[in-house]
Amino acid sequence: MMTELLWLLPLVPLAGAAATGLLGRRLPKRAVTLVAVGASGAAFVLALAAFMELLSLAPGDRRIEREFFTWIAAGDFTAQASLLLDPLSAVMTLVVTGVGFIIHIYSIGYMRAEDGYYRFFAYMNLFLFSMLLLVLAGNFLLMFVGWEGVGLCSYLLIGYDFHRPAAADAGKKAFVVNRIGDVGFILGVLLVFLTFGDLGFGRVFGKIASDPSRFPPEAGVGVLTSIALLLFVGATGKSAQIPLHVWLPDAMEGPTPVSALIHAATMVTAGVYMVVRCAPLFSRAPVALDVVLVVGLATALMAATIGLAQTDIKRVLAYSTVSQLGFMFMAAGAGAFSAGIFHLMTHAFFKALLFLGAGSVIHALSGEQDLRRMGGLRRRIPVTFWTMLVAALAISGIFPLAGFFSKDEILWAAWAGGHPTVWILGLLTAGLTALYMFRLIYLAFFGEPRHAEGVHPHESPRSMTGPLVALAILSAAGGFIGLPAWLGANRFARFLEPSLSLVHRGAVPHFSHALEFAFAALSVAVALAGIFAAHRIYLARPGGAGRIAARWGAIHRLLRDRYRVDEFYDRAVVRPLLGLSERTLWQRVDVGVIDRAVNGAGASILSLGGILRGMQNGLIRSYAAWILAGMAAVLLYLSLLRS
Amino acid sequence: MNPYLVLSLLLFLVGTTGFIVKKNVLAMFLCVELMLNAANLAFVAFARDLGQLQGQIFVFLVMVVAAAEAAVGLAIMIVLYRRRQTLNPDDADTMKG
Amino acid sequence: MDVPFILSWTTYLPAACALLLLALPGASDRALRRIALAGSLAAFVLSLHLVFHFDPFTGRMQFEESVSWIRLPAFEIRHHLGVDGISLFMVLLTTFLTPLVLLSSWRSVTQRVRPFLACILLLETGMIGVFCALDLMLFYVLWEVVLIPMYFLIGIWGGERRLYAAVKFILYTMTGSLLMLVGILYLFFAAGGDTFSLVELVARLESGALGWTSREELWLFLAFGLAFAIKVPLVPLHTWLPDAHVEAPTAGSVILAGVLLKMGAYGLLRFCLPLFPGAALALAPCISVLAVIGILYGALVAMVQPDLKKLVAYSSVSHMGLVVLGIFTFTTPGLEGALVQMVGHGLSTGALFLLVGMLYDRRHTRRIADFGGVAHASPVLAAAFLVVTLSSIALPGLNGFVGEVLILVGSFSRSKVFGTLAAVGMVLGAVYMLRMYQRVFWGPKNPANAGMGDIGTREKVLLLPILLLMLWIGVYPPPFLRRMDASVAGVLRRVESARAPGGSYRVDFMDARGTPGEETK
Amino acid sequence: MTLDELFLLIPQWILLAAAAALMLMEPFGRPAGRRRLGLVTVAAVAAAAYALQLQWGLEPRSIAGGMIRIDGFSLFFQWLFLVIAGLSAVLSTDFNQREGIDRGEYYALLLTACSGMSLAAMSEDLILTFIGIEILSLSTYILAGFKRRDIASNEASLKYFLLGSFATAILLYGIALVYGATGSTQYQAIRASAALQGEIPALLLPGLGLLLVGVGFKIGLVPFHSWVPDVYEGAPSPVTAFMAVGPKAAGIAALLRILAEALPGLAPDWTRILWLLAVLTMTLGNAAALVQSNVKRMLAYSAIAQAGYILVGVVVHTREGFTAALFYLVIYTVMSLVAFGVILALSGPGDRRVHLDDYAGLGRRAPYAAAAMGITLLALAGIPLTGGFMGKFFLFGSAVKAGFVGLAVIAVLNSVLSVFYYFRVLVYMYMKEAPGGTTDIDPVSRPVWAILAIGVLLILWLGVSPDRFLALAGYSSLGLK
Repeated sequence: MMTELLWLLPLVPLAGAAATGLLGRRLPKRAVTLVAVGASGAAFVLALAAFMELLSLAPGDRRIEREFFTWIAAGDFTAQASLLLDPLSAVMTLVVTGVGFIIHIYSIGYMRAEDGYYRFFAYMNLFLFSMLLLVLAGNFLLMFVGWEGVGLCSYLLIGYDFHRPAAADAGKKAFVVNRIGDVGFILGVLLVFLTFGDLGFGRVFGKIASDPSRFPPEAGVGVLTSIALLLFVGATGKSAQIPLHVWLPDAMEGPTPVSALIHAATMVTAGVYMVVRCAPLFSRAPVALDVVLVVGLATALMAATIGLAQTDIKRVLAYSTVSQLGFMFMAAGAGAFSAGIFHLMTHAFFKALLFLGAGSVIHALSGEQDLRRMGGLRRRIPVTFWTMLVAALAISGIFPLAGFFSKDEILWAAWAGGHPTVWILGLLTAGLTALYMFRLIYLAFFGEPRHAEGVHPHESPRSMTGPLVALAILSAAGGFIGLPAWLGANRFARFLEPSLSLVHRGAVPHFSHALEFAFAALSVAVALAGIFAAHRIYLARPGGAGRIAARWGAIHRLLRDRYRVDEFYDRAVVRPLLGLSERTLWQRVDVGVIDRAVNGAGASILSLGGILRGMQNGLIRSYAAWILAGMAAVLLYLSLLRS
Repeated sequence: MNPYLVLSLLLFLVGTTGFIVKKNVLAMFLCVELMLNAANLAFVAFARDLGQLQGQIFVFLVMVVAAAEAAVGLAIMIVLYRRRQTLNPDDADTMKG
Repeated sequence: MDVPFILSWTTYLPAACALLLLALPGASDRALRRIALAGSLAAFVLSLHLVFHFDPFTGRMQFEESVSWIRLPAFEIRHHLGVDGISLFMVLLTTFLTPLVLLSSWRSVTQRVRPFLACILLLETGMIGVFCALDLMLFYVLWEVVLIPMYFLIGIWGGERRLYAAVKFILYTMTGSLLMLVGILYLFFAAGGDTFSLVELVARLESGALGWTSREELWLFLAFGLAFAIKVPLVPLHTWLPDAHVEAPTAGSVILAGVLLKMGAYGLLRFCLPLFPGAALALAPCISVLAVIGILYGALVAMVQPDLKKLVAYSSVSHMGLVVLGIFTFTTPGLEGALVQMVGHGLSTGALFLLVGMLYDRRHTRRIADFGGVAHASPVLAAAFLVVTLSSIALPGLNGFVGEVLILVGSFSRSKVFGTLAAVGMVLGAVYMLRMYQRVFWGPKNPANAGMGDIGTREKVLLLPILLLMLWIGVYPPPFLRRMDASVAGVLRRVESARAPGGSYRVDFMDARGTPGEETK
Repeated sequence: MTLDELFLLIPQWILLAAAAALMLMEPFGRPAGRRRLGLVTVAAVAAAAYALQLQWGLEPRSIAGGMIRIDGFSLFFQWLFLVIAGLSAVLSTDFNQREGIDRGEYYALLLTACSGMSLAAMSEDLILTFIGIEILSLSTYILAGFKRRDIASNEASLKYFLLGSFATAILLYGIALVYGATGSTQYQAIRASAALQGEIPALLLPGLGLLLVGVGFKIGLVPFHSWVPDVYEGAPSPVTAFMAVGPKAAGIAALLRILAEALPGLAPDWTRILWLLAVLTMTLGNAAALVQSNVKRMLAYSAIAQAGYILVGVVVHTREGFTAALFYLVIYTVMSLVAFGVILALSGPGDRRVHLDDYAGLGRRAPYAAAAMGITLLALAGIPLTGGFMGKFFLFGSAVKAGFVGLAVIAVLNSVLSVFYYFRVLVYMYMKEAPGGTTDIDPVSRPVWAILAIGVLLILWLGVSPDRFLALAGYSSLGLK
């Protein structure tokens, strides 16, 4: 049934967006709520139905592709409007609609007082539509539609408070930086078309897998690697990886539910999803995989360190997101695609929870976002506290919460894939994760209240705490669907298997379960160490943080200033480009050269006219002289120059 | 080369040069007359050379034309002299540019 | 149903309407506006007939009509009209935009209404005619005829520096077009001196009855191409455009950007490619380089413009560069992409100028710095502007994307470097458009916007069709693409026929063989 | 001279008789009534035209002992000159009454000038050509100075006279040299003798040079043009209108006859010289016109440049070229007469309002006159759907066909230049507001209106449907062998 109605899945939120966007201004808020939240709920139900239907099929048949119409066709270039439901997209669909639905509900309370209520929900529904299109797209070009669509929604939602210049700037920055990545993506798509003459995922990957002589795993940079790298440029943009990570922290200017849904749980993971979707391609491009791995690792490490020194609660979470996305790419880079998706899913739960919790904190403190002005909120907003604690433990990788399973699988994959350095640095990052996460928890919920006078922290309404609880349950228990092999069977990986069947796999060394267990224990120990360190620095010894900051002043400033990447871009790219455009191209070339040449041609003719005017001096005798001169010239020509 | 023709050429050159050099409209017109007469001389000379009568007849026509020109020209000069009290051609430069 | 002379009706109805306007002495401005609108709407309805009765399966000219115009013993100039998949949508774009333009000037033009309306209608006739003409001379005549009303539009109803802009416009474009006239004449005599018919000339070229040396072909191509390149405009021949755009009244800017620029690209497609395929092939690298420079250059310069209209003008330079790049890929996606982009650019840039005009009507300024926070005062205007902005930066789902992606496919398949650089233009496009959008519409509430008010019914009626069409082309372009297929294939066949077997075409300006009738000096 | 031959010259007899009558009318007739003199002139022209039209379709022949040629070419130019004279007379009437110079001599001179022009075009003998040009010149010398109380008019007359007689002398000397070289002044004989001798006689080339200078002066070719702006500016406006078209056309006619009938053997020489002269004339004429602020003077320079275009047809010296030149002459005549007609209609008392500033806001103050001027300017600039375009099209087309592509390119670039100043008038008329205190426009009389309206219609008609006139021009150019 669902296979025939697959188109409904993205279209329901689109209809919701259209209804709220076009009519919302005149509708009462309740109606808007009903339509928008209803649409997201309906999408969730549909996604669930689709998932169940997929489950009912034999694993080998779990692939439903529907072509609705030819979207663009010119010559041999065709792009279908086609949707693809397979385990991978089914999981993503569930995450997107599920978390999306929860956050919609949360937003009812959070956005209650806003004038632009309808606008917010229209954008949110539009986002769901775009994201579902991205996830369900059956070919590269349609995926790009969703890809750009979510970028647009991100832009609109970050700039939701468009009267604040910071929000407006952040929105624009997000879109532009994403566009840079998108160019890589579209070029990758073009190269796909040039290479395979097709854009459908199934057919392209089928060609790769079925023709190993043409598309062997590449040792160097061949066409597959080029495609993979170009696509990965797109992924770095969307998923905020180095060097295009700069937009995501700024994106926190958007309302908190937006941060939770778009900039933590779903949109930013699109890059990971795309890499995994193209796993058959990436897996034959080891160089590209290495790049993915290194970029992921570097991003994870860098963002984690920055996270240590941020004071804005949402920025801490933003860098945490960047860092965790790095983990996901590490997984993909190490060839553990399903682990990446697994972490994507668990991360969606606990990071959405963290953001919603942060939103609740901010809500409680009437808009305060600075960690230095929080503290002691544990008893004032207990639901928020407990749920956030669950999430923090989960992200830190404490057994048996969701994050433990997924992160551990990634680290293990790094080791098993023959990247011990990656493993060590990953472990370090995991420790740092625990450290900055509990820094946040301690600063916000423990110690003395530091908030301003006149602020009376209060627990959020039920429409907000409900989602927190729901997500907390998912964060706590969500990991069990992907138990590692040494604890049973990894059902998650097995479920995803049909989507990854065309992946090229090299020889996998075999390790004992005991070793795997030891590694897991080690990573829990590191996480606990991180929590302990946070406790020592931020709770047990007041002023400890200040002393460390003073002692390592330069490093602290560097971290606080986010390695000054923004400033570097501003000086190395933005200003030179503007200068080039303004001074060189516009003033010098356009006005100074071209227009001057054009006007100069005119002016020179005018001056010729002026000279002639001067020669026309009104004197009869000089006129006669001209006639004589002309006559002389004619006679001269006729007598001498005639050939 | 026929010496009459050389004379005619000289006359013509004197006329053209004089036209440019002279600063009196009457003198200038006289130079034009010189040029016309140079042409007349050439006609006669050629007619003699060719043994034709035609060329000599032309001379009479030209003389008539010259006379008419003189009449018109003098009238114009008189009008100008009345208004300007001058016969210097360089004074007639109201219009230029 | 077969309507005889349907193209003539469509073409000349607006002109007839213009004459009617001039002939009605006592009519009120209101009545005049209504007559003009009715005339342009009638032309639109007639042009719809073309779409519905268009046969997408033939690359030949349709609705052809041919009447002797100037007949001399040696040759005749024929009034020869016809449309194919290349011109069909250009005609439609013209008839679609003109009523909107008239509507847009409903309140903003109050001085000399009668000649204003007449100018617009005459322009429409000229533009439709240019897209339909199949006789070179007829084409040339209409091409020039378009200039005059435009000149008056800029010069009479324009802004402060309107005279400079108008003169620059006319001199720039006439330089190109008059050289094209020499080219047409040369072509005519080289082809036997008995026909100006494009169809006939192409047929002769195809049958081998007519041919020229590569040197001749190159110069002919340049003579035609210069006129078209100026009109497009191709960098570095573009500097008339910003001035003309800035100074023209809203209606003029819309027509200029929406249709007039397309005439250049259309000319390249319609004349340069089929008539001089060899030269087109030979020069394609140079032209593509210029086009790519145009894409980047226009975008970069647009980024730093302080004036809304100037920004849009430079963005046109960028977008039209993309069109030219698409044409000179000589691939089906490239050409069809260029055509879609032409239509799409006509819609989005036309809409942008309409919107800028609405802003100007309200605030009497076009300086970006003077705005800010407009979205508070005019949310619907802001929303419409946003959609148009997004279409302009080629957001998927809107018209711009379809054209752009097809052009990228075409150019990327020819040259990875050009394709990549053209794609970089997408980033720059987002930068300047969103920067502008942010500075105009976002930001804190601005007391200067107090009296702005949102857009009214008339303005909504104006924008809605454009927005819907944008969405249509973006979401479901096959009805457009399908009708282009056969004609585009025909053009490409011509180009491919000139490709030397197994070798690239030789650039040869100084062919040893002289042209017939060596110059005597 | 047989009776038959007399019959063929009846149009000229009529003109001369009318001229004599007009001279006598004033002293002996009643005080000149409104438009009476003009009416008589027009009547004479009409009568001459009637007589002329009887010759339509006759076999080409030479009369008067081989001095006069009656063929399509002659008919064409006689027609053209009659039209010019008639229209000039109509344009003059109101102007002359306004300026107080409505005298019989004026119209008489107009008719004698017309007769002189006709002779120059019909003549098949250098001496007769010379005499025709002299008749024309003497008449126009006086006409240019007809506003005796106006210093500019006096000066114009003097300049024209002195330089004109200077150029005439040069022309005459050239004729003498040609006579000496070939032994004849009759075109066919010159042609035959030049062809017979095989080698070109030594004196023929300088003779050709001097002929070109003398006729070039009449046409106003650069560098023999310098009198044109001053004289056009100073002469009464109707006379300027007449001079801009009449003598120029006569010069072209004479040039065509001389070059094509008498000296086709020297074609390589004269095409090269004329090529250069045409380029110079177009370019310098246009360049100088760019910087003028006096509309009359600007049109004078424009007339110079236009002569350059016409010369293209002569340079090409093919059937198409001659045809195009004749065709363009027709259009040029119409355009010029309308343009000067508007100028003199608007110039106001004393013929003073001829500056660009006086045209500011004309589009509102005098919409019809402005429209007539506007369309004419578009035509002069060569915008399609006007006769001006068609004329240029055939001219440049003939050049391209004969291989003069370079000349065609220079010519079109010149057209672009000319757009600048022609459109500048449009700018003033339509895009600038009249400065405060501008006086109203005088009402324009009906006959002038009629001429302007017919002229504008003709310009448009020739632009849309030139077939018939082109065929006529083609038929007329057949006379050139």
